[in-house]
Parts: sequence; structure tokens; C-alpha cells
Amino acid sequence: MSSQTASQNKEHFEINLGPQHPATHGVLRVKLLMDGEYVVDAEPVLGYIHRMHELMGENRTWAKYLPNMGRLDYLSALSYNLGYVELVEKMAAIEVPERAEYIRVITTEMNRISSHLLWFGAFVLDLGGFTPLLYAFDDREHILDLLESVTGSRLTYCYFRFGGCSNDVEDEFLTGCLTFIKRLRSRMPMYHNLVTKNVILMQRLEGVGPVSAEMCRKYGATGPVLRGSGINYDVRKNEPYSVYPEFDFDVPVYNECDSMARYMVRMDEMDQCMRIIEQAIAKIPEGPVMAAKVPKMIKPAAGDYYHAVEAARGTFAIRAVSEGKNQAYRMKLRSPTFSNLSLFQEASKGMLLADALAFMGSIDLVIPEIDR
Amino acid sequence: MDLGINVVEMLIYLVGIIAFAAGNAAYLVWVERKGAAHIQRRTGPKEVGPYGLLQPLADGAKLMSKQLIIPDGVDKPLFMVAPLIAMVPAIMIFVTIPFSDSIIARDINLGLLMIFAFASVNVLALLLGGWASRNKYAVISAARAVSQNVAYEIPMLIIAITIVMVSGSMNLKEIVDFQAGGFWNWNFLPTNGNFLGPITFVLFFICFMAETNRAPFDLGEAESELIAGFHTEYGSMGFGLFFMGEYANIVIGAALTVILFLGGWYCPFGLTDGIWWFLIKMYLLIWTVVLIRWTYPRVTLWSLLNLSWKILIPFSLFNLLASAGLIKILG
Amino acid sequence: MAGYFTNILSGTKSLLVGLSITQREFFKKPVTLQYPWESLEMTPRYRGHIQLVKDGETGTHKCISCGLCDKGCPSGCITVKGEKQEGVKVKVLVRYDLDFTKCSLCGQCIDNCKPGAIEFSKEYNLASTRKEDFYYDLLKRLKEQK
Amino acid sequence: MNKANVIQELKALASEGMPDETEVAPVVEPASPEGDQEAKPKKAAPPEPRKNGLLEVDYAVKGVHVDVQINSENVVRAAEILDRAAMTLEAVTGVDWIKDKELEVVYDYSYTGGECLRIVVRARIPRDEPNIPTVSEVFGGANWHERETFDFFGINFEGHPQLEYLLLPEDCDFHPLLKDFKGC
Repeated sequence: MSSQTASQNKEHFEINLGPQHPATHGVLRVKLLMDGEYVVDAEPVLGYIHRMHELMGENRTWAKYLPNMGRLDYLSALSYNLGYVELVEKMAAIEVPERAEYIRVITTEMNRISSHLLWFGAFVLDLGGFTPLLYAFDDREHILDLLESVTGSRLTYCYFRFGGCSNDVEDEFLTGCLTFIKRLRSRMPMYHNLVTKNVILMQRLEGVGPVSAEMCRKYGATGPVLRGSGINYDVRKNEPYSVYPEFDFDVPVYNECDSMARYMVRMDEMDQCMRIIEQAIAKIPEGPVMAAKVPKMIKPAAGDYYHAVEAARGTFAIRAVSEGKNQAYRMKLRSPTFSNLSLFQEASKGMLLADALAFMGSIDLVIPEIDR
Repeated sequence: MDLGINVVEMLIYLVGIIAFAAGNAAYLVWVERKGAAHIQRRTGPKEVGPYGLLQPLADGAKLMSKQLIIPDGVDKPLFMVAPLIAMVPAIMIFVTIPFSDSIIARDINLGLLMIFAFASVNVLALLLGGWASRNKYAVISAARAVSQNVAYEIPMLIIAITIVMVSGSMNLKEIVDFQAGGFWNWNFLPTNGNFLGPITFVLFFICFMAETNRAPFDLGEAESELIAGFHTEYGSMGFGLFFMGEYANIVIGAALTVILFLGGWYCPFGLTDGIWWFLIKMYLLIWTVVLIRWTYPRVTLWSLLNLSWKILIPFSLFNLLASAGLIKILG
Repeated sequence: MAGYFTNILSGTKSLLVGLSITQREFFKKPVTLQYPWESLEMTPRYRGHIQLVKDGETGTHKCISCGLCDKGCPSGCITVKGEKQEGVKVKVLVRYDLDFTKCSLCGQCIDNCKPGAIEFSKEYNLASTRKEDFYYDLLKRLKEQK
Repeated sequence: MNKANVIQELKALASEGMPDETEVAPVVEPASPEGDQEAKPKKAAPPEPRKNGLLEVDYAVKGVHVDVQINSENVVRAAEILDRAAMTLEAVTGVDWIKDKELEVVYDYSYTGGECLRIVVRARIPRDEPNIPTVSEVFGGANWHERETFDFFGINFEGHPQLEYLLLPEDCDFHPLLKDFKGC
């Protein structure tokens, strides 16, 4: 397509942005058709780290598919773990003990903060500011240490099990979470002074990359992209799962539809995550962390099941078709950034190259999740 | 006899200048890395020598021992000559810089003019390097660098003209001498007739950062957009020369700011004037440049041009007129 | 026109605030760890590759070679071989191989293990240019581990 | 959005494709999907392929509220109905029902405007002639989802602006999620 337009206008030229490019955070390739500094057409080319996770889902038993979840979006692996175990628990009607649910929420929200912190750093890095990245990593490292003490891993967690969690948490972990929240709360004003209120950053983000609510709807965009376009939609609120209804938290919504709005949504979301964790730690009951009776071989009733959770980047949903066997007949993974990125081509038309990259950063891409 | 002394003197100055430029470039890289590291709560280079002080030498040895790759299809002569054009004018400019009353290679009457003349050659190097690389990123970068340099040379020159008007000379030494005797005589204050005073100093500082393609104005080498910009295709010493040229330009810019606004080698309180004051002021400015680089995100081309045409040029033009009036009043 | 000047002023102020933050951070102590010279203690739950648990009383492993770890492994990286030997009721473990190149550290083998014969090691300094180095013979490793 | 209205419209749409109408409607596919099913003698009770129609299912179990199966030529009309109701297309995917010699295309719709509503629209197409109209005219986001479905199942979305391999390499000649795919 784009090569035809190129031949029509001799002034236009094509640029391959990626698959190895500092701004694409992995192996995304964008075929850019440029008119000087302006983007005429930007076509993302996917599939560079496609691993066919969906086929693996059909070949492995339900339990064996569990570690795959952490490999989709490695930055918020626990959200994906949660989505999958909840789906299977729904299918096999497994009751989860309440303490396990609380642990799940605490660890998932910690993971969400770490994901947003990394995005924050990487986004400012895209815009050319290097230092905030390392400040964010400094904070993120505390989360990883805490999660490591519970889950045993630092990035690709495989912690939740059908019917609970693989192990209990200690009080040190809970107090550690509270100390971390205190620390992050005291660091947030620094982030805002250093980055958010910076006039250069505001110039780069305000009004850049407008994505209307209507466009979000047409492209199925979810998560902070949707909330930055003024739509109050969060799976945790709209179709609550786990013990989220127990907690009092807000969904940050901004009406500006630009990159700054998406930026602010994520920054505010970190505050809300901290609120949820605090409430969960205050309320966490004693008890077992594994359901008393979990079938050794899970064979859900035939039919198809759908479960959606709010991952750090938007709605992550799994559609599983079961035939009553110990394997899935079909496992569809609906990843949020796949839809979020699909609006890039239309929305980036006519942008400056620098703005297009700022816009791309504000969508928050994790390529392994797009390519699956 | 005279000629012999001249030749010896020339050689000493030549070696001194090259050593100063190269040494500064090398150790500014160290300062930059170490400074950036500590700003970001890291330690930075520390393995090669105490505090990593020998790191620049190791870097230099590495760069020199690398193969000089000339990609297929580049415009070879231009590709080879571009790094030299980046480095040579930078060294040339040092000739006219008065580090102190006596340490100056050539006291030229139109020193300021010469500096600006050679400084504008720098952009040619970026243009040639980008153009000859046969790389689209490099071409975009070259185009950006040129438009940026054109936009920022204007306010820079207007501010320099104001200073020339205030001092009544284009000889750098005379400009410094004019500011002798305490900081209240320096040009960054309105006492001499520079109407907007500190504001012009800041404007000049911004212009010099933009001229030297430093962050946040490093559009030419915006790594998240254009990979490495005009020197994407350069390796080995080709890249090394671009790099050294950039740092030499920073030193020149800081030195020029010191000369024009901060009283050169004069002590702020009229005591113990000498080259150390010049160096202290210069390195403080350079540290500010480093700090700025590691604090701000990069501006876009449009807001960069906006800044130049909508803020810097109106301010500097107004300052030119107002200073002329002020000088008239001050007599 | 007033907006023009207030914009410049507020912009300059935000820039100065930023500079003061980075300058302040400059004087603080680094938070990084100089890795080859110093390293962190791994937390008790840290997941390294699996290893056989050394039984304090018998001085050997507790594996009954039931093969549940093998069957439950998503990546198929465990091979357990047990033999019927005279005089012993249960099968005797003769070989326990781990292909660590495939392991995803999910911990399902340990969950499946009834006698608690395997655990995560705390090793993380694993680097090699050959993948054969990551084919572990866990029985041999257990013997070496005194 | 009016939930009752949407369900009503979809119900009407689903009943349109019922077997008794197949003679009247211009037949695009050579055989009606429901027509050529015979019970396999091997298995005790092979599940019958689902007939067209609308089911209101238990959200707590299935994760969706409304499950509707329609004729393949009606997917665009279904998309238009749901577009008018301000629904979002969350995903398009396929399922290979190799025993029925059919492919199923599944459209997941959800409502992001407040009340939680998830609607699944599915259409079955014969396996040897996997053609179905594209909904990318209605929902721009369907473009990539349909390309992905084309990658994995080889389903030909008629009228799609750019039906090329998206996730798989452009020179590959297989569709991995078909059940008769044996690896390459």
C-alpha cells in the first residue's frame, strides 16, 4: 500500500523504524512514509517475536499453560496470571480462600505499580530525558525485591495456582509493602516536579496524539488510552473480579485525549494502586492460601468461557473453549496493546516524527504481548 | 631571529591548544559520565584507574583501534572529510580565546567575528556527514541541525552585537578588560549599559547550548528518534572526531560566555585575577550544561524554532535597542 | 501579552525546579551495588534451578522416583529414571536430569512433589556460552554438595 | 445503549438465517452450515453443532451475557447493530470445529460506557470455503484482528483492505491453529 503512495509522490520517502530502534522498546517495526519531518503513513509490522502462545494453549494441560502467562506481558505478569487462574477457577468452579484473593490483589497491584514506573521511565527516555528512568528503576527495584521474597522471581512470575497461591506471605512482606508505599508517596512529588510540571515535557505532550473516545471505541482500545480519552472504564470497577469490590478506589479519567492525559492517567493510577494495597493489607484475613479441594486433573465442562481482567495496559481477556478434556480446545488471548497499537496507523497520520514517537510511547507498548 | 622565535612560539601554542582541546574533550566525557552517574544515583566509571580517571584514555584507545567502516554507497570524500570539518574549526577558535591577560595565542582585533565565523562552519560538518552517510535518519538529522543552527545564530549574534556595542570593541581581550574590577562591572549586569542584563546572559547561554547541539536541543542526534543522527554511520575515530568536536565546542561556548558576560579572568572581588578564575567560571558553566542535559527531556524541532523566533529574537532585539539608549544616557 | 510573559516565567521556574532536584540528587549516595565485588543474598524463596534436597538423617535424597515432577513439567525439562532394586520396597532413583535451558521456573514440579524431595537452589550466577553446561545431573550435584 | 433493544435486533438477525429461510435467501455458500451434519458413529454422543440463535447465558459462569450465532453473511449487519449501540469490538477470532468440517468466527463485543455487557457474535462457515465478509468497514480495529484470524485459520475476510500475514512471516504457507496442522 504505502509503496504505491510513495511512487505517487517523489518527495515522500520511506523509513524503517525498527525492528531494532531505540524507541520501539523491543522488536516492533513501523514502516514510515515520511514527507520531510511529517509522517504521511505509519504501518506497524508485527510478529518479530511471535511465539504462538495460543497453539501452546491447545497442546498443554490447563496447569501446564500457567507459566506461559508471565511471558506475554513480562512487565505486569501477575495480572495475566490472575486472569488465567480466575478463568480456570470459573470453569472448574474452584473456590478460592479469601486470604489468597487478598494476596493476589496486593501482589498484582504491586506489579501494576512496577509496570507503570517502568513505563514512566521509558516514556521520558523516549522523550530524551534519561535521568527519570533511573529514578523510576530505583523505586521499581524495591517492588521487585518485595515480590521476589514472595514469588521467587523478579519478572516472569508464576505465583498463582488454581485455587490460591503457591505459598503464603509473611508479615514482613506486608510491612515491606507499607514502607514502600510510604517511600513512593514521598517520591511522587519529586517525579511531578522533575517531569510532569516541566515545561518542555508539557510542550511535547499536550495536544499531541489526540485519540478521540469514538476512535478508541472503533479500535477497541482499553486501559489508560481509553481513560485518557474521557471514558470511565476499568474492568476492576465495571465487572469486578477477585475481591476488588471490597476496596474503595477511583478510576482516574482525563478528558484531554492527548498524550498528557494518558500520562496523567498512569501517574494517578499509581496513587490508586497504593490505596488499594493499603486497604488490602489492613483487611487481609488469616487462613489458608490454597483451596482445600483442587482436582488434580482439571477437566472443565464443555463450552466456551470468557474472562477479562484489567492488566496494566488495558483489558486482558481470555476466551477458552473447552471440550471437557484436560486441555483447552481453543485458547484465545486478547491482549490490550494489540488493539491499542492498531489505532496508531490512523492516529499518527500527519504528525511530526518526534510527536509520533511520543504518541507511541504514550500507548505503552510491550511487544511480546502484541505478538504473543 | 624574530621568525625563529615566532615559529617556536607558534608551535608551543599549537601543541598547547590541541592538547587543551583534546584533553578537555576527553575529560569532559569523564565529567559527563561521572556526573550523570551521580545525578542518577549510580557510581559511573570506576574500574579504569582511580575513580575511573583513566577511562577516557581507554575509550580513546578503543576508538582508535576500531576499524574505520565506510558503508557501501556513501559519498566517500565527503564522508571522510566531515569529521575533520567538525574538529578543525573548533581548534582554530581556541587561537583567539584569551584565557588570561597573557595566555592568548593570537590577539586578533576582530576576535569575536572570527569565532562566529568559524563556529558556523561546524554546522557544515553535520550537514556533510549526514548527507554523505546515505542514511535517511542522518539526512533528517542534518536538515534539523541546519535549521536549528540558522535559527539560533541570529539571537546569538544580536546579543553579541549588544556586548560589542557596550564594550566598544570586538577584541576579546578588550571586552574582558572593559569588565575589570569586581563583578558589578561585568556585562551580565546592566551597569555597563547591557539593558536586560542577566536575561541576555541566560539567552546567550541557551543559544550556545542550541548551537553546540547539546541536550535538550540535541535534535540532530535524538537517539530515540534518529538513532544517532548524523553520525549513525560513523565508527572508530570518525565518530571520535565528531564527539571531540562537540565537546570542544562546548568549551568554546562556555569560554565565550565567560568572556562576554562574566569578566573573563577577573576575580569577582577584584583580587588575584588570573587564568584560574577564567577556568573556574568556565567549568561551572560547563557543569550547568551537563546538569541540564541530564535533567530535561528533549524539545521538538517546532518548539525549538518557536523558542528562537518568538522569545529569543524579540528579547535580544529589544535589548539591542534599549542598550543603545542606555549607553547614550550613561554616556 | 501578559500570558506570554507569565508563560515564560512559569516555564523558567519549572526548569529551575528540575535543575535543583537533579543537583540535590547529585550529592546523595549511589544506590547501586557494584555487582562483581558485592552481591545480594538471595531471598529464601528465590527460584534458581531445582535440586534434590539433602536429607539430614540419611545423607541422601528423598526421591521416590514417582515421576510426578516429570509429568507435571510444562516444558518437559525433567527426566527421572527409577529402578526396582532387590531388598528395597520403592523404586530407587538412578538418574535425575534437568535441562535448565528449557526450565521456566514455574515451580510446579516442587508443588507436585509429595515427599518434598526437590527444592529451588539459590544459584543465580549462571553463565556459559555452551548450552550443554545447563544439562544438570542432579544426583551428581547432590553428591558434590557436601 | 438499550440492552433490550440490542438483544431484540440480534434475535431477529439470528432467526433470519434459520434453515427454513435458506431457500429464499440468496445462497452464498454451497451448503448451509447446518445441513450436512451427520453423527459420527465412533463417539457415544457427539455434541451437535450449534444452531443459529440467541442465548442469554449466565454471566457468572461464561463471562458473557449474550451469545448469538448468526449466518456468516449477517456479521456486518450484526456489527452495525452493535455499533449503533456504542459497543466496542474487543476481539475477532476463530475456532476450528474439524469434526463438523466448519470454522467458527467469533466476535467479542463489550460495552465500555458504564453498565457491563458482553455480547458474543459467532458465525460458522464451511471449512473448505472459509469466506466471510469483513467488519473492518464498521470497526476499524477489526482490521488487525481479522488479519490475525487469517494468519491462524486461513479465513478469507472478503473486502478486507489488506489481508496479509500480520503475526506470521509473509512467506509462510500454513495456518497453525487449524486442527490438521502438523507443525512445520
